[in-house]
Amino acid sequence: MPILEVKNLKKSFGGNQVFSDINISVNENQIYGIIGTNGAGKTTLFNIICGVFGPDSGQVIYKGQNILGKKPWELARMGIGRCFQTVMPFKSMTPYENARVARANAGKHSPGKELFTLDEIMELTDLKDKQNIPTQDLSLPDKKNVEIARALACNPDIVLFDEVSCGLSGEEIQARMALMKKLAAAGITVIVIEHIMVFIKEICDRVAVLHSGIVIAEGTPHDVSQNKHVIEAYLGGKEQ
Amino acid sequence: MDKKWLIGAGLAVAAYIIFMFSTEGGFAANFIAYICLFVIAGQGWNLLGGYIGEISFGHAVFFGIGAYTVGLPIGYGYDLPLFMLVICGALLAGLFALILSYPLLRVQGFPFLVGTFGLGVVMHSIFVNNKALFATRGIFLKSYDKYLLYIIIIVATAAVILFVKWLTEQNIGLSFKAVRDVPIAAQMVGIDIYRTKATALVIGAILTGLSGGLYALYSSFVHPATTFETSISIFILLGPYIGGIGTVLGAAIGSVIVILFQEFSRSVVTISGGHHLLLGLLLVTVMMTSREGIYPGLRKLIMKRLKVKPINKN
Amino acid sequence: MNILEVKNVRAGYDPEVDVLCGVSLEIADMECVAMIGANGAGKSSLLKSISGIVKIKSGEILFRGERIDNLQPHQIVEKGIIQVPEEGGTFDTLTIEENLNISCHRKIAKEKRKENIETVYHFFPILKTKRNDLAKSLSGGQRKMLAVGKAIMGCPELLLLDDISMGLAPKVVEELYDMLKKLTNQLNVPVIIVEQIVEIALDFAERGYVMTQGNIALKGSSQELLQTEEVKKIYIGM
Amino acid sequence: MGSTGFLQSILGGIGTGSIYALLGLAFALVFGKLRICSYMHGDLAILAAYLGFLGFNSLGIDPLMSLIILIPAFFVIGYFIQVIFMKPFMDMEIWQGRYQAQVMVTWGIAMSIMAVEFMIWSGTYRMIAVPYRNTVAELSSLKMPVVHIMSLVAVVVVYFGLNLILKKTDLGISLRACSDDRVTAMLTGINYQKICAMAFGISSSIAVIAGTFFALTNQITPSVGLDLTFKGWVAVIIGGMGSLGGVIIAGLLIGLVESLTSFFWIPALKNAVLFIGLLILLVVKPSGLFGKK
Amino acid sequence: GCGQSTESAPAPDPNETETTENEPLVIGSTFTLSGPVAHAGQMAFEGAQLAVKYVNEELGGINGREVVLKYYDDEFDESKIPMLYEKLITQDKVDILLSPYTSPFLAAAPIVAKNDKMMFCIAADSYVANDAFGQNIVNIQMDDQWRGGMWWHDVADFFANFEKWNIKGEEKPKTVAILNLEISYGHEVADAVIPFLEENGYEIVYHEYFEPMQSDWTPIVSKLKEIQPDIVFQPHYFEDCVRFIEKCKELDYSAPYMIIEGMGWDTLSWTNPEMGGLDPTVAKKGFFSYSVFKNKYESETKDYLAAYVAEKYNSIPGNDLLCGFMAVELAAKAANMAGSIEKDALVKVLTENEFTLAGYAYKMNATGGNAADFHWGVGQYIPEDINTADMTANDWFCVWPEMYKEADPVYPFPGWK
Ligand SMILES: Nc1ncnc2c1ncn2[C@@H]1O[C@H](COP(=O)(O)OP(=O)(O)OP(=O)(O)O)[C@@H](O)[C@H]1O
Ligand SMILES: Nc1ncnc2c1ncn2[C@@H]1O[C@H](COP(=O)(O)OP(=O)(O)OP(=O)(O)O)[C@@H](O)[C@H]1O
Ligand SMILES: [Mg+2]
Ligand SMILES: [Mg+2]
Repeated sequence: MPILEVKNLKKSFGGNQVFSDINISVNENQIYGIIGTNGAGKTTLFNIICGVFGPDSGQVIYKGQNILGKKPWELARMGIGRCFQTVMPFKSMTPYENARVARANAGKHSPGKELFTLDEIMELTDLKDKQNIPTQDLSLPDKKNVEIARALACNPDIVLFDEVSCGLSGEEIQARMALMKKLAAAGITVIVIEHIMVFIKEICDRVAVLHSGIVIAEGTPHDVSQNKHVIEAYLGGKEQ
Repeated sequence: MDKKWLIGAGLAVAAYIIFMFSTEGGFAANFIAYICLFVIAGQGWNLLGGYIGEISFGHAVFFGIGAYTVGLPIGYGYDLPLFMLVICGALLAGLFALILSYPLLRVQGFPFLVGTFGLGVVMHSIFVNNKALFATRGIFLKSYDKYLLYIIIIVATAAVILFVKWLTEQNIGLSFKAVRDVPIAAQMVGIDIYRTKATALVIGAILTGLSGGLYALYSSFVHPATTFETSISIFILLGPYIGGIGTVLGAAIGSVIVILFQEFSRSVVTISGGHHLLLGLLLVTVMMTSREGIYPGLRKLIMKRLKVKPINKN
Repeated sequence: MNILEVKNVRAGYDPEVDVLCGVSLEIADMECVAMIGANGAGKSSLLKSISGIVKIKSGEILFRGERIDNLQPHQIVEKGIIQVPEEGGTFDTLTIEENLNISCHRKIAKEKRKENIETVYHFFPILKTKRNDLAKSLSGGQRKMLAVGKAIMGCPELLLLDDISMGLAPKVVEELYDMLKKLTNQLNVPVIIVEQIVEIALDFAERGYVMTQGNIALKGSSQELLQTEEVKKIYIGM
Repeated sequence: MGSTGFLQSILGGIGTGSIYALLGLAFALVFGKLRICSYMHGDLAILAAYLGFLGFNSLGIDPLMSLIILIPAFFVIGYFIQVIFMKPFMDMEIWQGRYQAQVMVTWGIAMSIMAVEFMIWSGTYRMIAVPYRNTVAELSSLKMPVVHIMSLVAVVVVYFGLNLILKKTDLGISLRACSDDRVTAMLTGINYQKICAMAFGISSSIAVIAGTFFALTNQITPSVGLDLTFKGWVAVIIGGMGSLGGVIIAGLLIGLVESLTSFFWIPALKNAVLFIGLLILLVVKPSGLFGKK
Repeated sequence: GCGQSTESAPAPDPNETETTENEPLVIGSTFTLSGPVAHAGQMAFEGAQLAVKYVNEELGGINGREVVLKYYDDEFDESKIPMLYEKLITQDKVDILLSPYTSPFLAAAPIVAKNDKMMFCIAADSYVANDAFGQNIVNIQMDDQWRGGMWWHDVADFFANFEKWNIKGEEKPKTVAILNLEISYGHEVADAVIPFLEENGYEIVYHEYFEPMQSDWTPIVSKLKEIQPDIVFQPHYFEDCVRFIEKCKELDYSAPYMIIEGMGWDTLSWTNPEMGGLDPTVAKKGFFSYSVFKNKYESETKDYLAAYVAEKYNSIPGNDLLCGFMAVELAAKAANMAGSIEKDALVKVLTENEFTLAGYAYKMNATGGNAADFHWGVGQYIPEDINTADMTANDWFCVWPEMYKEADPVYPFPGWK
């Protein structure tokens, strides 16, 4: 059963048509990957799902309910967690406080069960020993961890990760993949945007490829990476 | 952390009281009470200005409402328990803030500043023009045992500082900071920005109203010009600004410094306008040397002395 | 002789956090160098610190043997280092012609303005037809063209191109790079190119650097890099 | 109520409004275009007015003549104020408290200017008693002081002048470029700080014009600077930031609101009416009458 | 220049009962030296300074102690008043308080002094302090039952007894417009004048309050042009009066009787453009009041006032100056007579004796209110067309209370006959 469906989404900024017709459906407990070149509109898609801005037309259906027009904070309370591509932790607070404020707001209201306590989240995101350092003093990967921790603290049913693994080295990527799988196992639906194909191939149940305003391919990572259009538009043809 | 705060505040209160009784003539006491009132109001302002990041130029409105709630019944001859009136005044100020939050919080930044300034002008006009509100005449209250009042004011100040400190460490306080730091991310963790801002405004208004009510008792006189005046708004906000907005202690220290500085410079420079010049220069200097204010600036300086290493990215 | 040398540069947006942690590189005259690396690796930040937008905390940046790291951005432009930034790069409320004209800040650029504008219009004819329209009305690809055009108007002696393929359709990217190739051949300027699409970048450039988290992880000629396991695995994803 | 008085009030309102419009233009240039918050243009205006007063009383120079010296002089003053005091805050983001910092610094300067004026001229009202001060132009029964007509002309001249600068000169194009995108502007080779300083200088010069006309129709005292600042700001906010024409209309509107409130209703409430109007506008259209978005 | 005590040794006062201390006696006050009505504050301040000089040199100080003036600038910011007075009392330890001259502050100031039973000299017109405190503080006030303003009494009296003064056989005016000042003074004026005029058959057709510094009088003058009142009252501070008159001239408006109070406070300033005044051609266009009586030059304070004024402004002192002067003078004379500054002794002396202040008789009345008889109204009557009229002494007439009729008034403008 799809927990999130995006139907016939259209969106343009000024004269820049980002989406001409996007359809995506994500099932519960899936890890769903979204790929596409820079500027394909992946982040924009997340922004629309989260209610940061509305589409020009189309529908976003979450748990059977059209959520367009809802305020971002309402959606967060309905169980949509989100990480930003450009990290935006609350700089003046510590990681623990970042998570706490999320728990106190979205976490309290969200229908999802409290899967992790804040301490567990700190463990999961490797922030245990840094949890009392102000976030602005942390390194970039740690800031990304703070983002993840904050999203998890919302007690989400579905989490949107926007390139949370970029800039990580091999081992760290492994750890991140393990984390994603753990979340999926715990019953959280995960949507990831990544440029690292290994990552996508390894963890995703399904992948959608955005290109020039439409979904040019959708399916298992394997199928998608064989798709001619995808190779042409995104992966690049030379290697094949 | 909390304990340290309690002890510190307790010590400060004790020091105040000792200081107060040790100086003859009571000027110091009076002065301290006056400073304390601005500290309270400054804390109220700081909730919005420092934690949410919206400068208000109209907090005198809440100050005035607090004072008038104490003054008006007395002006009309009702003999109500005063401290109840003070509390009511604070709550009324909060209610007023709640109503006002609707138009005001729709804008941010400079328009907000001008809007709140305008609000102050409107309230001042209304009170100064309305005979039913004892316009221009003012209301005289009975005078109360001054020493009792001083102690109450000082205790209230300590309580307010502790309360604000406590509040900002609660979830709601964290939400304030979240809204200030990254509004968009704050929404993503389920924070209703409008409500959070309104909460800060209302709690801040309550504190400022409390300060106004106490001021009415302390000066036993309520007059539009001593309550709704823009200069009151300005002195309320200057404290946190100079001390360090968004920090409880900084705001308190700032209020003390501003009032002290003002009176000090008034005594030192007799030439008319001289103390304005000093205040202006102080403001420019503080802003140019440490943007965040005296207290965070100092703290940073000390921190730098202690450990110099910047944290590496890796 | 190296036209640009970056020696052990540390830089960052926050006093406490470094985004570049001791980066060193050098570009010889007439050379085309690619920078690749994941999002947030610091490629753009490096270019920004070369252009003086981000002040460096330690290290040196030398241009033709002269230190430029203490200069203002506009002074650096005057020296001939011109960047096409990853976002923006054009002024929405100016017309295309104004956009181009405003970019002539060097003396030589002012002198060669007529000539340059012809070059730009030659390579990007669409700009000529729209020259009195506001840049707002351009599509993403056209904007990039305009941004590149603006850089040409400045008579660069070193061209920094930051992610110019970002947000462009592959076809447009191809065209743009074709054009660029011709352009650089014609203009004879050294280029540093930052690119997400690794194949294109390494195809375009003779040499490349791979950045990870503020450090240069790998360097070598394009061919070498393309063979490297790590590049293949992480950046090309196959 | 007869229509003459009403029309006369409208004329009066437009006359005073023209000064707010001038200040509004000064703010629109720096705030609307470059997001520099200034709290001191009103005080700069009054300072200029005092200098005009000084010139008139001690040297007999007509204040309109002294504009020839004051405009460039204040351009330089504004330029250096920006370079010395505002520059450190220019690369702050808005959420980092850029506005707050700018407000506080300019306010500190404004306070100092005011204090110095107090020291030199005391708080006593001063008036520039030029011969044409009370000369009026008449149209049937309606009268308008020539100074008001001149200030209206000044509004138009400044408006077209600004437009000319913005549209046609390199400076103006660079300024628009800076207002579009700071970083790109720097990368294009535009000296951002210099452009900001120039803009600040120009807006200070506009403040000079506003101040001189204010002094020609009113008496001056140091403390009115703050009022003027706020009126200018209200004009910018009502007009919608950055829209020069909108600011002018808003400035005139403020004058009209004041005038008509006095005429039809309680004069003491004119400020209250104005700001209530502003609050309503904020609810209905937070971006101002002519603001986009 | 003024206010500085010179060499002359203080003569021991015969009434003195207490031991002479050498410490100076401090009079504390605030003055509005900056802000919108700084003009009035400045004049009162100079008056007080002058009086201190006079008291030190001629009266030998107060009870043999040299008098010193300690003052702060209140910046026309009422919110500062309580703190400043508190400071004067507790930190500067002043012995006598002098009220601020600008009435908005009057209400706030004595509040602080009320518990301290100090001598509090009110230089302006407040009745408020009496209402609230009676004799709790020794309230030396210059005014009595006419709460608002000293000469409003005379102005209103003039219109009440119009027939009596109407030597030219003019038609009696009927309608009155009052442009009042939005400070306590203005309200006091309204409270007193409006019922009085109505009792005497006048109709108030326009009455509004204005904050000091009304930015533009055009709509008001336009309105007056439509209403066409016979009398226009404008009890305002000098600055606004000037602007009002200016606007009247611009819009070519003049009521048959224009009573502009601020003009009367001090002639020199309103003809002196440098002080914000109007140039005489504009100023002539008004009916204004004036309040100085010639015989002040015969008084003991003559040298001080006249010399000062001649030196400073080459003209005649206005009420603002006199108020500041007289308050200090009264305090000194009463204290010297009582031999102390204690409340009871002072009240006794004040209620039992008559004083001469700046040449005018003064007696405190029994109710605790205080009365001064020094105020005068001078009316100037404007002929129909001011610009073409041949301005001679005959075109102007002055109105004096009966008992002073024999005295020659001083004309507002030095050049006038
Ligand atoms: N707020 C906005 N206003 C105008 N244009 C926007 C806005 N946000 C995004 N865009 C444009 O929409 C397009 C899609 O942007 P988006 O950020 O969604 O890309 P993306 O797929 O996330 O790319 P990346 O891989 O670089 O993160 C880009 O061309 C971008 O310039
Ligand atoms: N203006 C800024 N303020 C603070 N941090 C910034 C700023 N710009 C970039 N950063 C941070 O600096 C780091 C390096 O960013 P940079 O833009 O140089 O990466 P990049 O390699 O160009 O990435 P991309 O491929 O996305 O363009 C990132 O962590 C980013 O978050
Ligand atoms: Mg993205
Ligand atoms: Mg980049």
